[in-house]
Amino acid sequence: MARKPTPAEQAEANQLIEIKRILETVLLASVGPMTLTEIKRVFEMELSNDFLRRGLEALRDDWQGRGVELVQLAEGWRFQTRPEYQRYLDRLNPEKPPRYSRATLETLAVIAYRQPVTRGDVEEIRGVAVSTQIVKTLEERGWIEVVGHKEVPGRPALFSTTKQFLSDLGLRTVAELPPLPELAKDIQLGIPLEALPPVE
Amino acid sequence: MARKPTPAEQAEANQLIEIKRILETVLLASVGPMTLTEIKRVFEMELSNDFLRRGLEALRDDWQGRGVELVQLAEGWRFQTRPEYQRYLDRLNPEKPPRYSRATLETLAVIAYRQPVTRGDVEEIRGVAVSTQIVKTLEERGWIEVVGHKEVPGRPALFSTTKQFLSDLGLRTVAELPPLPELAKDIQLGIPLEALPPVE
Amino acid sequence: MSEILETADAAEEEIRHLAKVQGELWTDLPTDLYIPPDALEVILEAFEGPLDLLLWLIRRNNLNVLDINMAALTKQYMAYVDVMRGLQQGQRLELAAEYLVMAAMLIEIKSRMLLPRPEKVEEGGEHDPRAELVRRLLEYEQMKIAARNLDGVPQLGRDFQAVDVYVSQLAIKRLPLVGSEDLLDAWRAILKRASMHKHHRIGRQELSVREHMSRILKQLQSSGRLLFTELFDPADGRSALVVTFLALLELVRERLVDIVQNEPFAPIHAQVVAPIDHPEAI
Repeated sequence: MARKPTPAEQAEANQLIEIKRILETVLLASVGPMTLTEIKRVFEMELSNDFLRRGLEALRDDWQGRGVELVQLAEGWRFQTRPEYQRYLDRLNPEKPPRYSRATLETLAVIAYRQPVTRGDVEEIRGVAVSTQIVKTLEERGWIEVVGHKEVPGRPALFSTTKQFLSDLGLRTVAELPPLPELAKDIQLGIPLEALPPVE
Repeated sequence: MARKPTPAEQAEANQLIEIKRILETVLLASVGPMTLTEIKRVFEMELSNDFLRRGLEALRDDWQGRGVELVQLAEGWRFQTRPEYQRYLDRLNPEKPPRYSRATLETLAVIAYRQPVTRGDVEEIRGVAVSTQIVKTLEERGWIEVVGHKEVPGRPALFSTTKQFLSDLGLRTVAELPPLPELAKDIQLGIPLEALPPVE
Repeated sequence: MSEILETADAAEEEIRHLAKVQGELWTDLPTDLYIPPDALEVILEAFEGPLDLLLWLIRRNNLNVLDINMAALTKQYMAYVDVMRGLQQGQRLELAAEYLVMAAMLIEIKSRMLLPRPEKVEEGGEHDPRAELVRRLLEYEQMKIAARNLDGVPQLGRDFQAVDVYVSQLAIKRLPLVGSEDLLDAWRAILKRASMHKHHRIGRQELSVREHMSRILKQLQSSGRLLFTELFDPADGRSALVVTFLALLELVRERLVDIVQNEPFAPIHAQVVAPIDHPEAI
């Protein structure tokens, strides 16, 4: 920096340092992710969203290269450990959360990528019935929820994924999910593919 | 440092940095305090208690001057927020402040508006007995005090409100209490106010 | 395509694993939709349904689904359904039914392929009977891979943790807050209960009187006896002097303070009423 900061710039820089310190403390102590609105409530004075976001981004930069990172999720901002450090945590607490069955994961994938969908839609794609237990498991985890009903006979429930699902995967929006793999161009049916009409 | 560190010293310094990073991550993620034995279990390699303690102390120093501190307790090491930052956290989870019972508030009101009064006066005005606990609560709060005794059988204590009561309520004098539009003065005295000399 | 082959490898791995779990029950991989009865359970657990199995067969074995002996397969499936009905395995029965539907679909496709094609097709009319099956297989495969990718995304509690810093609480006891409005409310409540009594308007002036009564009592309490004039401070101003005087009168009237003058023109004193001096006060 060649130019000396003006007193006003110096004051703002000092204020940013103090605000970062408060942000860090509150976010480290918070149990869940914090929205901007919640974070705002922490401060005595009224802070602009812009200033607050700058503070959060500066804080995120400060934590670069450590075992814990500040991330922005669907539900807000949260400090979380980096996956690279999980092995240390695992040694401490060897009990792993149970892995989901393929049936549960496939059901979740259909709901995540095709939402909102009915259970019937999921069954149509997977070619098998979806057990009530699977739906219950995902609902209890807080990953899927009923967002409405389809106006067809029986008015089946429409499921979507929740914000918590995204946060639990470290994501902000559904668009950040791994991209859906491209549909394979063909399938070996033992018959020359050219005979088949284009598949949409 | 005037002297260039030897390669061995350099290696140890680097190791300390990485160990601090792991310690920080594990301690920030830990729900409760961690004993030295637990902390040791986190590492692949065998670390001496001495080296580990040096790492913890260095980490504690790194966190000086922030809103969160690393402390050593009887149960082990843990990160915790500094009390100075509690007000920010309190604003986040505004706990409903405790409230006095109606009986306590009414007793206080009678003492404030009719001071100096005896407990008997309060009881007469409120129409119910005043428990010793209520009087004790208000005395311990420093809001009422005995200013004399009434020369009737039993010489009951005369209570008035204190200066602290006024300052806690943000008042300068008792006269700044909200004026009572309708006050059953005669409940206490049984004498109409007109008997008193005219008030300027 | 490598992803797809990986999926097939994973399925194979799964079957081997399951077969091991089941002991020496069954170690051969299926080569068509025909499931040996003793492998039924393994197949049902290894595959997520007939689409999954068919997909695996096609990807793994380059199977021509139309070469499957449909008649034998159907017969076999019907036998499973019978067995499962006998075992009261509702869940499995349902799953077996899905395989049956798949077999039926394949039979339908095969039969339609065998029929001679009409010379001229109306637009949008007849199309390859396999198209729908292919579409479903591809869509299922896409979701199957998507599910695996989703599982690969780092997950809270499994691959990373939220931080949990202890919030230290100051050991100060939170005291109830009281505002002057609360006192007014309390008074109103008392008045409401005592509404049969005659009401009177009380202003700030009277509150001042009562406050001065407390002050004078406190003063006399510590000194015992004071010169009448000592109770007044001219610096307080005229209205304060009046209020002090009123407070003194009220104290006398309430028999809390005595005003004494030993002889005419002697100094007037105020003192706390003493029980010994005034036994008749009772």
